[in-house]
Amino acid sequence: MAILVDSGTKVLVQGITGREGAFHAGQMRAYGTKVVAGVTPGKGGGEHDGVPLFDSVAEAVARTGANASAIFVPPPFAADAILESVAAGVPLVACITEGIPILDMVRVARYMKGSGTRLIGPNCPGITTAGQCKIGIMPNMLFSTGNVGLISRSGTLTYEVVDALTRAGLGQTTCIGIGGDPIIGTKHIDALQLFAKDPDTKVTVMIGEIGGSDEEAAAEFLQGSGMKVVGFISGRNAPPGKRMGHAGAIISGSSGTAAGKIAALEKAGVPVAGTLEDIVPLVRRQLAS
Amino acid sequence: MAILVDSGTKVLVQGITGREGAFHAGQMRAYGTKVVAGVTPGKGGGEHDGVPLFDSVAEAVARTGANASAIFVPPPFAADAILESVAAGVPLVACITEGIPILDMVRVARYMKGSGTRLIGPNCPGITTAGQCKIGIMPNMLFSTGNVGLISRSGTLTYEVVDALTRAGLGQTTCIGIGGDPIIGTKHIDALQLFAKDPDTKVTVMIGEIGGSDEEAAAEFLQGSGMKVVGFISGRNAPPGKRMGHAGAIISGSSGTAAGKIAALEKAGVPVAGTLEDIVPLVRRQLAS
Amino acid sequence: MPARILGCVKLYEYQAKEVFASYGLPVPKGEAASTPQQVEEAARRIGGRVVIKAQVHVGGRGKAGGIKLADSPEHARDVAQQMLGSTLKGFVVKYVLVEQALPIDKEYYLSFTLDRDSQNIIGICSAMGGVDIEEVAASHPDKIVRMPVDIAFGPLDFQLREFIGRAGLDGSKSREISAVVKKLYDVYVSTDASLAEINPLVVTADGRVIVADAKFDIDDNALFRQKKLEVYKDASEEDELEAEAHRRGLTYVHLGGSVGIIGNGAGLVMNTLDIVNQAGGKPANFLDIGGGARAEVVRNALDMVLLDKEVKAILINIFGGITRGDEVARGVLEATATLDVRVPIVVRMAGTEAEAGLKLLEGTKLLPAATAVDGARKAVELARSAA
Amino acid sequence: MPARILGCVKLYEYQAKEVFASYGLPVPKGEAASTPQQVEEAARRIGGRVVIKAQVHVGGRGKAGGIKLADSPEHARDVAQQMLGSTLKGFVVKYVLVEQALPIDKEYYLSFTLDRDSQNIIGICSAMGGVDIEEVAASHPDKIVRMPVDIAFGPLDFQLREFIGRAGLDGSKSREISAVVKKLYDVYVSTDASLAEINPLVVTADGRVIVADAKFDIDDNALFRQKKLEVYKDASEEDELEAEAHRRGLTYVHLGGSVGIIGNGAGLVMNTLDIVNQAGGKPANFLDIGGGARAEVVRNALDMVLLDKEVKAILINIFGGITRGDEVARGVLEATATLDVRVPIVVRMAGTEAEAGLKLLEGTKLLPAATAVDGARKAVELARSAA
Repeated sequence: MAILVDSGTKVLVQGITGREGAFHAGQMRAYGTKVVAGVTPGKGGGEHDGVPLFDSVAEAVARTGANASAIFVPPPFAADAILESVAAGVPLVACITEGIPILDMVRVARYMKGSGTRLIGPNCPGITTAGQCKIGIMPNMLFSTGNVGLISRSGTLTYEVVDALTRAGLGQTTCIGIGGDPIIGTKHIDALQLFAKDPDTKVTVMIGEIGGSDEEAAAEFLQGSGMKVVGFISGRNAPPGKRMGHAGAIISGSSGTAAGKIAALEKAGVPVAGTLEDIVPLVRRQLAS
Repeated sequence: MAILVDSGTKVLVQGITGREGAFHAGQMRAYGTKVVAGVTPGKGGGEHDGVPLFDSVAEAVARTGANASAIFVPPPFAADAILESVAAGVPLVACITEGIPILDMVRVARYMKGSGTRLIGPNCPGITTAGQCKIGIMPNMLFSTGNVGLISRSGTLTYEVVDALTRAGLGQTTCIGIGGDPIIGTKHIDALQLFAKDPDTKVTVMIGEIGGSDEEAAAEFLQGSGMKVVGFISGRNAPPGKRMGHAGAIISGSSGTAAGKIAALEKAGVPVAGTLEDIVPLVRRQLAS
Repeated sequence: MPARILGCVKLYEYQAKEVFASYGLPVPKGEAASTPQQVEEAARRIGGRVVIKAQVHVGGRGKAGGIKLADSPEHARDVAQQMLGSTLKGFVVKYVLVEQALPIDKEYYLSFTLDRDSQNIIGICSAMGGVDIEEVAASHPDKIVRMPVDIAFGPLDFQLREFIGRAGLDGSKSREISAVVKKLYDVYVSTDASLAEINPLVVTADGRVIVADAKFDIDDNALFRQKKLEVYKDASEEDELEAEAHRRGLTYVHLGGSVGIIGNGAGLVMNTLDIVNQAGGKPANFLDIGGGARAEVVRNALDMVLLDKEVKAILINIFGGITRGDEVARGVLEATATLDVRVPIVVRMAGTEAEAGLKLLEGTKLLPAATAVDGARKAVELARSAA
Repeated sequence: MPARILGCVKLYEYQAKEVFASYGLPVPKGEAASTPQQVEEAARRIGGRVVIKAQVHVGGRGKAGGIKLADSPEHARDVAQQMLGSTLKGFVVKYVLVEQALPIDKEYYLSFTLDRDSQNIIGICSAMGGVDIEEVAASHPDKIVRMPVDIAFGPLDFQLREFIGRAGLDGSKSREISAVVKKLYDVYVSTDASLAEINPLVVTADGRVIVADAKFDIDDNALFRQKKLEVYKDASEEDELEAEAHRRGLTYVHLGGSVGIIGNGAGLVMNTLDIVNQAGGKPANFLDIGGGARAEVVRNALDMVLLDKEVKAILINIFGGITRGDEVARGVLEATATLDVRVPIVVRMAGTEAEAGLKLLEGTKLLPAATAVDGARKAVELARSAA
């Protein structure tokens, strides 16, 4: 089962002819993902490594039946790329691009209201259903199939955790990197709600980070939900008011601290790992419970 | 039964302290309408002819349970008045104001998408359910209760027809003046759909006019619907490309002509009156059929 | 096709280009002129080959001789001598626009207007520019490309790419054309336009993208917030009676018949035209005194209709909603008392305070009518017997 | 409360007011100055009583002695003499703003910022202005009024009325205040701000509405389209190392400890800080080389960390996604070959091409670590023994 993507997902890549897009389209195909189209305005009619190119998302969808998009276009054009996929009715869009202006994303969020598209990211590593479909930039060799779901704001921490899970013999259903920006399409709570309905996912690991209140909202949802979740929050030692690498990781005033998020999760009955190394034992314990 | 408004409708009047607002609020009350609140920013806390005044629609709704609004504010402020009622969740808004800039109404229409508010007008005489509730400016003495519904783009023609119906002993359920502007909240087809569901309305008179294609859309809906409708189109002798008194009455190019509209209605099986005087006999014939 | 909403403020080409240029749209070097002398001087300042364009509100000026080339300032003067004051499709040419002649490579059509059905703004473009777009729509409907614009977001970049791509415009100029489309949209929204049209948008032989002709109508309901554009209001009327009515703030359309018509509400007045036609008469005008009209408005309206020397009888048709019969009657009486009323006036009145109004008219020269149809018959009869 | 997003381009008060004034916001007559002489001249040009305000990025300047009145140009010079070059809450005062002193009647708070939860822009105002808004929020939460703005429509008139009304601002000035709110929103949206704040917005004794103090942060991801604001970028850094990192295009935060940290991805680097802390060490910095970082970026990063003389050991922690281990390794090797590396470097590498990367590092002075925790322990131990 897993969630959102599987072996039937047909992916189009916006920006497939760029450096990152080209490299990761190749990696995605190497993972077994069905990459059915590339979109680069002005290059329609051609092909890239055997993948047909189109001038617009609408055309790519009409011709190939693509039902998911991976966006690798540079920040000034990334919001427009998302809107194009939304307008074309693509049901799932993962925007990998980092550095999109915040107001562009405010507009995107507004535009998407009432649309049928789910956005993952931006500024995220994408989404992978182990053994079936990878959209984005997660390293191919990390995954193994199993029954652990994963949600993470941070890209590299996702890799760390998946790697640790796989080494411990704990395979995964779907891993979602939701992205570190202040405005993202899918928040922790949205991803948790999807995993809650997936019979194959027995335990979900949720990796949060300082800034915002999404982890607190997720904790509220988990309270009494019966879901088995393991939490982790990074940034305990980040100084207040400093931006740490991406726009999401900010502690501002008294809200959004690691301590507050950990407390909220623990209050909801979610065990929170003290270090990344503690995640695997906690997952084992939850599976056994 | 009737549609949209009845004796339980509680009306707030935006712009009640203006000349037109004050006069017609009085007329509405004289008809028996429950006018529960007036809204004039800066005059909250006071009252007008015994009606309590509020600074905002939200406050008026919270305090009085008003569930309909009549708007009499001048054109530069009328769009904002509509938006205020929409934001406050008022289910029915009739905007009487004439002369609202078209782009203001394009914004209003966009803002209302997905809202729970039905707008009637602008640039319309409002809506009356005979014997129960009048919102707007239709003359009180015209109406009598019965089973004829009426939809009209033109204010004064509405009065003509209601007057003729009443004199002929044909009472009415609800009469809606949908307004003459290019952008209106409720089109012919919307009103027809409401009358289609009203068991008390046996025949509906639909008064259209040159310009746009709303009558054609209505004809398409009526085709095979089984509804009993009598049509009338004014403006057969209007010269092409001339604006006749309000922004709606324009013939542009080959579309929107009286001849085209009459043909569309007749094709859908709707008898179309040649003159206003022909309407009453056609209504009688439909009632008898 | 783009609904050209008449009755709005219509700008002449040179005025439209003034406004377009102020929004950063690329227009040719040019000047408006009203005398051959001015034309010669303008041509000298502009330099090189110029084009002289008659400034009238009609399409197809080129075929009708309203657009001419001139190789020198002297030649321009000669051309202007013939053009100024001449009549073009029924309109007197009072102004010409003198412009740098363009080495045209491609001609496109581009406009923004209101789409009533979708209640949205719509962009329209075509690779077949420089000709009547209605004809293109009829003969090559596939060559007309539409772009619905969400006013909450404006035209989006991917839409612009698709718009220009589907229309088959020059791909090597897509960035420049895209900028023109965005700016034209900005003009449309910022000025409360009802039509903003470029036809043709030209790609020159040396690769420039230029607005060669422009049509531009403003929503007059929005003039209260478009103070800069109000100056164009007066000049936009062609018909002298209509210009006068506009100055008086009346919604008046001159129709040329002999039965003057005054009513309240567009639908009712239009219906009155229909009835007068059915009774065998020819309406002289459309005049809507609107909702809530007071005595002075009625007086003003009657005075206006009487300015039309073709009018042989007048039909006043009032059904009162906001408009009250007694107010109307008072206005008619004031007007007849102070004006030189040389034609019979038939009055039909119903609705709010209609009886009070009719009572006020008793014992005067005004002729009452029981119904609108009755009134129309009377007025037509009177006009006919006076002719 | 308004999320003050640091790491963005922060403008000084005088710069913020320059920008605000260009959008039509009412600011007092004033000039920035960096010498007592300039201050005296500015005070003379401004005339009357002036206020001298230290330009530093800290709150509570008034209490700390950073805002002083002067009755004459000479007095202003004396005040500036003391203020310029002094240290205010740890920051050296390099500039002051000399402004016309205002006869203050009322002080309000007003700002626009991002509301992450609603993914919308939010306006915040309070009748309790001129003090720290966080304190007001804590002590009088009912005095803080919020207005969510739909970016598709901007603040609507009825919202503005309610916003100002609920906050209890001066009703007789609601039109002027409303105009200020609209313009502040325009600034916010047009400049890609992350915070646009007026505190206080002053109503003067003579009834004027004026922006007395301003705070203004720009989203640096949007600087590519805010060319006019880019000039403010350099001046916005207080820490010299951070300024240098910014010039190098690195995401670097100076933390003051002895273990230099380089990693890829904000989450991973933050986690590295946590681990180093848990191992008993003090991180010298946060440095994220980001996704897809190439060799020269790594070299640049290492060079940057070495500029910090407090650094006694460096921990490089890489988990490869877009970033490839071999690229990172190549960067580290290049850096160590050309730079004067005076401290031990611990490298932990996993993910894409990690093995290739580790292979490249074999036989060098670089110290490999099996896990991040292991690497942190090693680096902390090395830093401690070097101290």
